[in-house]
Amino acid sequence: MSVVGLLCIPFSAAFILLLPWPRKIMRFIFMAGGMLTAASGWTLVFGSHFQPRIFSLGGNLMLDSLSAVFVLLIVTIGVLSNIYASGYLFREGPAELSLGRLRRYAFFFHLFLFTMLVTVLSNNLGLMWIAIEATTLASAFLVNVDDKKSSIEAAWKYLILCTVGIALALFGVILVYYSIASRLPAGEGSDFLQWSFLVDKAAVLDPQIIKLAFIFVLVGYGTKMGLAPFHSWLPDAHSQAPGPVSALLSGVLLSCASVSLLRFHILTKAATGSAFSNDLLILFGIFSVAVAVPFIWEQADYKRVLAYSSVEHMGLVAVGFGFGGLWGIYGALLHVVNHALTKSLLFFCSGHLLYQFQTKEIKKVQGIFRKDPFLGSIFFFAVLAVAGMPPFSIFLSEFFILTAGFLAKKFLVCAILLGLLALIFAGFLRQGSHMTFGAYSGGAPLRERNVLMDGVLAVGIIVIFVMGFYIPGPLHELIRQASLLAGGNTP
Amino acid sequence: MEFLLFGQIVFYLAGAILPFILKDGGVINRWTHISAIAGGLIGVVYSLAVLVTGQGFSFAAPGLPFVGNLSLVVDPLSAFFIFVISFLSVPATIFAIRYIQEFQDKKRIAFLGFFYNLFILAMILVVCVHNAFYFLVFWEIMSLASYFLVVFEHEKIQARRAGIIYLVMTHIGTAFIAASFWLLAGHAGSFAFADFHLQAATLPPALKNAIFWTVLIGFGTKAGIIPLHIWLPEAHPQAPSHVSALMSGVMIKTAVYALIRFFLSFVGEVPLWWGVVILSLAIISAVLGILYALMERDLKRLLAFSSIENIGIILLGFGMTLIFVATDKPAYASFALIATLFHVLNHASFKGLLFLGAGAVLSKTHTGNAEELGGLIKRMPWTAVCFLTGAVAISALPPLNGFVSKWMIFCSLLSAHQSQELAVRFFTPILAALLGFAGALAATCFVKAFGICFLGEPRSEQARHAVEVSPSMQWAMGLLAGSCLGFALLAPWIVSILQKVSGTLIEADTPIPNFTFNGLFITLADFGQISPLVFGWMLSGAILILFAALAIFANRKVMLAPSWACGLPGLTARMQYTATGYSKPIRRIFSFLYQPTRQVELEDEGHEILRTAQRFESKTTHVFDEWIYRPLAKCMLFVSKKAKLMQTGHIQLYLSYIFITLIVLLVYWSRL
Amino acid sequence: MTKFLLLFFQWLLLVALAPSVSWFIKRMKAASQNRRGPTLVQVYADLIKLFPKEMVVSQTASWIFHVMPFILLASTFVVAALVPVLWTDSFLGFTGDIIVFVYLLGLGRFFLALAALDTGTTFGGMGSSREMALSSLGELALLLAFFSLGVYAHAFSFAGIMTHFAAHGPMEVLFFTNLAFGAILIVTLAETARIPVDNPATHLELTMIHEAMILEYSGKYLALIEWSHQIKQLVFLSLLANLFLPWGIFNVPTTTALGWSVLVYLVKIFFLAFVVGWIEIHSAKLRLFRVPDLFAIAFVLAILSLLGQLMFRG
Amino acid sequence: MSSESIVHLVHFLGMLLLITSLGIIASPLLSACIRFYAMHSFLLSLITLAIAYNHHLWHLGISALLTFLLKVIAIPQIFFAISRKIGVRKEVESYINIPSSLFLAVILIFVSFYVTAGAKTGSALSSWEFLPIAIATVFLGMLVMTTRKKAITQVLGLLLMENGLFLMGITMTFGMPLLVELGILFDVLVGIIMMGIFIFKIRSAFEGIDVDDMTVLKG
Repeated sequence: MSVVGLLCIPFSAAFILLLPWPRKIMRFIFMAGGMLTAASGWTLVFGSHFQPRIFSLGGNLMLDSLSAVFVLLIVTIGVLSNIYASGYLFREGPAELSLGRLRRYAFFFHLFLFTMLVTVLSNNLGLMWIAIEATTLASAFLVNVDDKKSSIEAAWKYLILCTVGIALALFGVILVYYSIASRLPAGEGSDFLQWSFLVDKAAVLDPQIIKLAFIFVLVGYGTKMGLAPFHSWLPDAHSQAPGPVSALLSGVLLSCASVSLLRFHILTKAATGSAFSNDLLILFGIFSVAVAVPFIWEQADYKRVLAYSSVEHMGLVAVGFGFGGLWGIYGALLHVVNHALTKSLLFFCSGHLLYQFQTKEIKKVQGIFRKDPFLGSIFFFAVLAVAGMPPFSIFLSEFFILTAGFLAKKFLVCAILLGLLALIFAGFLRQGSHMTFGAYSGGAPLRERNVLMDGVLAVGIIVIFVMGFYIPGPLHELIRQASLLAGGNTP
Repeated sequence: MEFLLFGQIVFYLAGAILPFILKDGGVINRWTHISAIAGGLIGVVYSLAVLVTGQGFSFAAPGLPFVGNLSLVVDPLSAFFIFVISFLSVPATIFAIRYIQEFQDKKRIAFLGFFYNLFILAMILVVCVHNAFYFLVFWEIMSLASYFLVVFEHEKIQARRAGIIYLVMTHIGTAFIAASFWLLAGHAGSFAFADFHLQAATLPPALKNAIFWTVLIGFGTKAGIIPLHIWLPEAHPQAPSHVSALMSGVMIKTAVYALIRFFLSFVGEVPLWWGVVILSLAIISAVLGILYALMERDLKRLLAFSSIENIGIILLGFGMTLIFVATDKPAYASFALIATLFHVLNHASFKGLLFLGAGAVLSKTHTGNAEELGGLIKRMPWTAVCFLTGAVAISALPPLNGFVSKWMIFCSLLSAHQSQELAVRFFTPILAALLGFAGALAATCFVKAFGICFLGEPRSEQARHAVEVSPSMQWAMGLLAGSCLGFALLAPWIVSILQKVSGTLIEADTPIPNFTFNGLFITLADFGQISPLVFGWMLSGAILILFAALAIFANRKVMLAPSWACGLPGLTARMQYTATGYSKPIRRIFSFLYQPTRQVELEDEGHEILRTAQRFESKTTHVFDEWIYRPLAKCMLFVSKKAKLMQTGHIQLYLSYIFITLIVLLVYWSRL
Repeated sequence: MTKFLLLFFQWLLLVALAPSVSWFIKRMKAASQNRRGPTLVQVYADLIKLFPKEMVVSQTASWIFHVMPFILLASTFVVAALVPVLWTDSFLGFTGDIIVFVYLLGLGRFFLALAALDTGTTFGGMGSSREMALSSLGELALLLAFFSLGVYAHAFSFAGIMTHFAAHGPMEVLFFTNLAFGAILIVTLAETARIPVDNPATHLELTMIHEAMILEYSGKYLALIEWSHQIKQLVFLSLLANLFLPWGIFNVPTTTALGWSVLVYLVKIFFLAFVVGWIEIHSAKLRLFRVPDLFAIAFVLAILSLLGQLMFRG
Repeated sequence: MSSESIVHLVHFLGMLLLITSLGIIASPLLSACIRFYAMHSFLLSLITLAIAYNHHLWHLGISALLTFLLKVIAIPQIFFAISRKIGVRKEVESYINIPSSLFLAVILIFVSFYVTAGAKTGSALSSWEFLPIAIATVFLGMLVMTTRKKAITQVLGLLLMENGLFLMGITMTFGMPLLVELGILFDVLVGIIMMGIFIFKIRSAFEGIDVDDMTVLKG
């Protein structure tokens, strides 16, 4: 399986889905596309024997261990979301979506997967930028599936804010290009924007300019990644999108932005040899975690709670990158994976909740456990997991990140972080306990079960539980190599 | 002996999984608990073996990358705590079978069985795991499992609220614990306890002090020392009674275990002031804990507050251990440690007993409110005997076990009178006197608890129709009541075993000459000795002689008559003293602490004399709740409300955030 | 064997002498009120006459009501066996330490207070509640006073403290101990239910503390309770006498010394009984909620005595 | 022309660019705004052309041509079409009035010159002079976005920012690789089309394109 081959599958699936298929067949193609993508992604990653780098398209696409982790993440969450959506959006009945909307949804879903894969696989910074912008464009329509007022509002904000942010990131890309182009003869021009090339030549780059570039990229990709104070679009978009899309947005898209930021961080570190980018990442990371606290405490909409928790977790990832070292990078990458799994699980749960309770208001959802013990227990465990409770996987990666902080002797930062995490835990528990427990007071009757949707939930909770105790060997090896790549070999 | 440990783990796991395999509620109930009993019995066996032989064992499984092996080590200290946990879990589980039969709803029993087994298993693993990461994991599983047991009756708002407070507090505590592990690991270079111990001597003082505070706050939260106790009186009463017994009896002791492990094994030399800090917190917990317990009308809340008091007593012993370690008096240190451990064991037995007793009352009357109880001694005689035994033991009255360990703690406190430090010499007798004061208040508290609930006339219909609980529940309580007596009579032997535990933690070069535990007596050189057995004999001998003498010489005629009511007829149950009334003198005396408020409402029909109704309301204030936690929570909510103004929905505002941040960063860059 | 006999004798003396101290105080009070008062025989007769009487027991009462007098008296007996009377050792001298003393008293009180609740009357609860609250405060002061003596003497048993004081001259010791004496005296008044804390002669239930608790008792049980109360009173007086005025106590094994010791002991006891009686005559009962103030004074005295000796002895 | 005079020309055009940006902020009418934007883009393509001519970088010529076609002709026409179709009011509605907008704009221009003043590392192949102008253009674009009420003017602000980026890419690095450049332009085009679609959606859902109405999602 080649890199280009992998990219072809979702791309062609997207366009095949544009043809006027009947509902059943469209659903089949939709699922088949997702599964095929996943299968080929897995083959690609695990079949590559962890060769350091595989280039294609003239070096513009690259599969190294870092991108492999994210390919894995995209296709895995992608297929889960795909299966869930097959049950969720393609359901039939009085409230079913019209065929046109479904087609639009299916098309953009696969396109979205495609753009994300390009983002993480691109070695060319320009291409990466284009792909990230394309993810925004592709997902804006996914956010607005039903053309409701609030969905349009969310999609508009998402579109505008992310486009502005990404425009600023382009500024950074240009500055990087400038810094290399002004130092090296133009002959090698085609390689100038290639990350692998830039990292090799990091010594000749002008540190001052690279720092400026990093600032722009931090603001730009930080917006896409949902770091505070650039996160404002995130709760709107994530809360308005349908559950499976929110899962992808929150679990994967943010992670893709984070890997782009990480690549710039590696470059900046190599070029400047200073802790400039580390400090900025820690600063914005901490701020993101802090900003999430009040919004999780005082929130009326459960999907927004989850969205703010994504802000928090992306902050933690940034802090992990900032702490550096093997523990820090490993922890942050593991955190990306764990967060993606847990958060997507929660968004799937939110799909269930919306389906069962017909409301997004926390106040109106009570006694899930009474009404539906299966959903209730999975939801509550997932809430605990996302708030950092062992034995679930997020605890493990948070543990690694904070270990890195203590090893880096950043005691104050760690203390603040611990305090904020405890507050977030309190907020989550407050909301989660209210929703899960208590007597179930009437309302809509239990709707019929959907095997696909329930299956995804069960798989999700088992995976995050197992990963709290056990990191599969290949995954560990992959992340370890990725973190070594990201400068984790230096303590 | 590894296989016994595995056996125990397997039984608990089986007990946790069975509820999901079996079909019928009754069957689930039986087997899940039988499994837990089997696990408990195995635990008792191997932990006793380790304690008696002094030979521990260990086991290591490969663990997660970077964090090190999952190593389980059963050394004497762990074995002691495993013993306490397993020992209490057996009667608690026996009690549970019939106790929860009323919840025949299959889902609920499965829920309970799953988390109950998980809870005990987590406690066992917490006290024997020797890797910081896994310690945290098991610690949190323990908290989580007990959280679910607390919210077992989640339809009640109080249960949910208690659960939130509990889990949040314990999570904050865990954050501190984790911080202390990180500090240690940063120094030792690994998360293995063995490495912590090896590197202990080279720990820099500043780091050591940081570790001290984080450890103290972290585990102090779990132990429930004041002012970190607020979760305890909320959470313990909400859980089913046999779970409350375990939570109060052993779960909060895991924090004591960790404190011992940390301060005697991970940090090397101990500064004197650590001991002083612990003693101060301990005495505050002991006295305030019991003062709050006195104000409670709810039986289980009262018991929960009394647990705070007992943690204070345990920590007094441990504080003295640290002081003696710091002043290099290993013999006294190990005496104090033995006293501490002994009280841990004793508290487990009598607090477990009392919670089971409260559970028995609750299961038959469906209320724990003392104001609605009364007269149960005639309706539930065996429960009454057991509860009374527990009450006597917890009030530290001779000849039961509470007295023996408390005597030892008194001795530890007083034997500091030859210390070089003036402050230590001055304050330890005062602490000892305050400990005695706490004991006297505990006696008052349990006179009230037993007297109001079990004696006199029933105050409600439920209490009037109460009947004795089923035999298995009686057995469970009887077992613990027997242990209250047994531990006292066997005290010298138990203490000699505990000496082995302390021997592994406090290195005394010579065998300790200052005290001996042989035969009948526990002796401390400067102090003299006690023998609970002799006391038991003396007291029961005197009683028997008196009884015989009266039987022979005195008039045996008895005339039954109504109680004296100042000559007025018709004494009713409502005229009895109430629990609130009973604690009134204390409430008046310590009004500065309770800030009591009272409200009297009179209703009349125009004339003052023609009163139709009179309502009286009296409330006391929990100063820590009112002055610290409530304002904190309110402040947090207020800040959250204000902070949400960040996100008004105006896209221009959001854009300007990006914009302003960018400008600030650019200015920062240009200043670099 | 002789030692055992001697110890038993001093225990017996304590137990037997107890009612006569009550008589002495009663007599003093009567004298102050221009009455004749009972004779010495009368107090013993009062106790004995209760035994053959038929008992009236409340219908509400449970077995607690029946076992309490035995436990109370038995624990008082053991307490009495802890206290040195004529000699620096006591019958249960091997356990001769103050903590056991306090806790054994606590055991008796625990059951006394329970029995008071057992009959389901208002007065029982009232007395029980007051007794437990006040004695808790008393225990604080008492223990601290004991401990301050113990710290001074470097020993925490009655025998040890006495031996230590007896080896020193009066003036040397009194300077430090008079404060503790004050503290223990106040506690003694409270524990023995005397004015200004409690009025043993009251007939008004609302003001009762000790009497309210035993309101339902009659016959032989009442006798046991009364007796144990008297023993307790004498135990406290003996402690005051022997701890603070240990001089003249029997320490050489001769008959003369023993006789001398008995005499000195009687003098000390009746002197202290006189002090108690004098206080009773010259003061009024305090309001219930002023009693804690009294204990506060006792507590402060005990602390001062602890502080004083630490300051002066360095 | 000599290369020297072309450099001077480029500098002059840069100045004009800044003035045109200020024009967008100063104009009270939407149509004037769009025209100023077209003029801005036109200047940009002129600068590109001049640099392409001066350095003989022919792929820049393509860029210039594309810029001209896309930004001077296509996008303004799209804007005019949209504003006609949705019948938007002529006046630009703003949170702050025009004088204060201009005042803020001047401050922002100062800031952009100030922050870049310290870091001059000129080289033969590129010119730093345009960095402050590019940043200023980005800033002014953001100013438009944050102070104007209509969705359509926000898109205009975004485009102004885009022009700033483009200016920087052209003047500092003499253009990125062609593939990247084309990709970026394509993205911009798709973005504008999508925003146009959304403007229509907003209009049908909210009966107007005032973004002030879109504040349902908050907190």
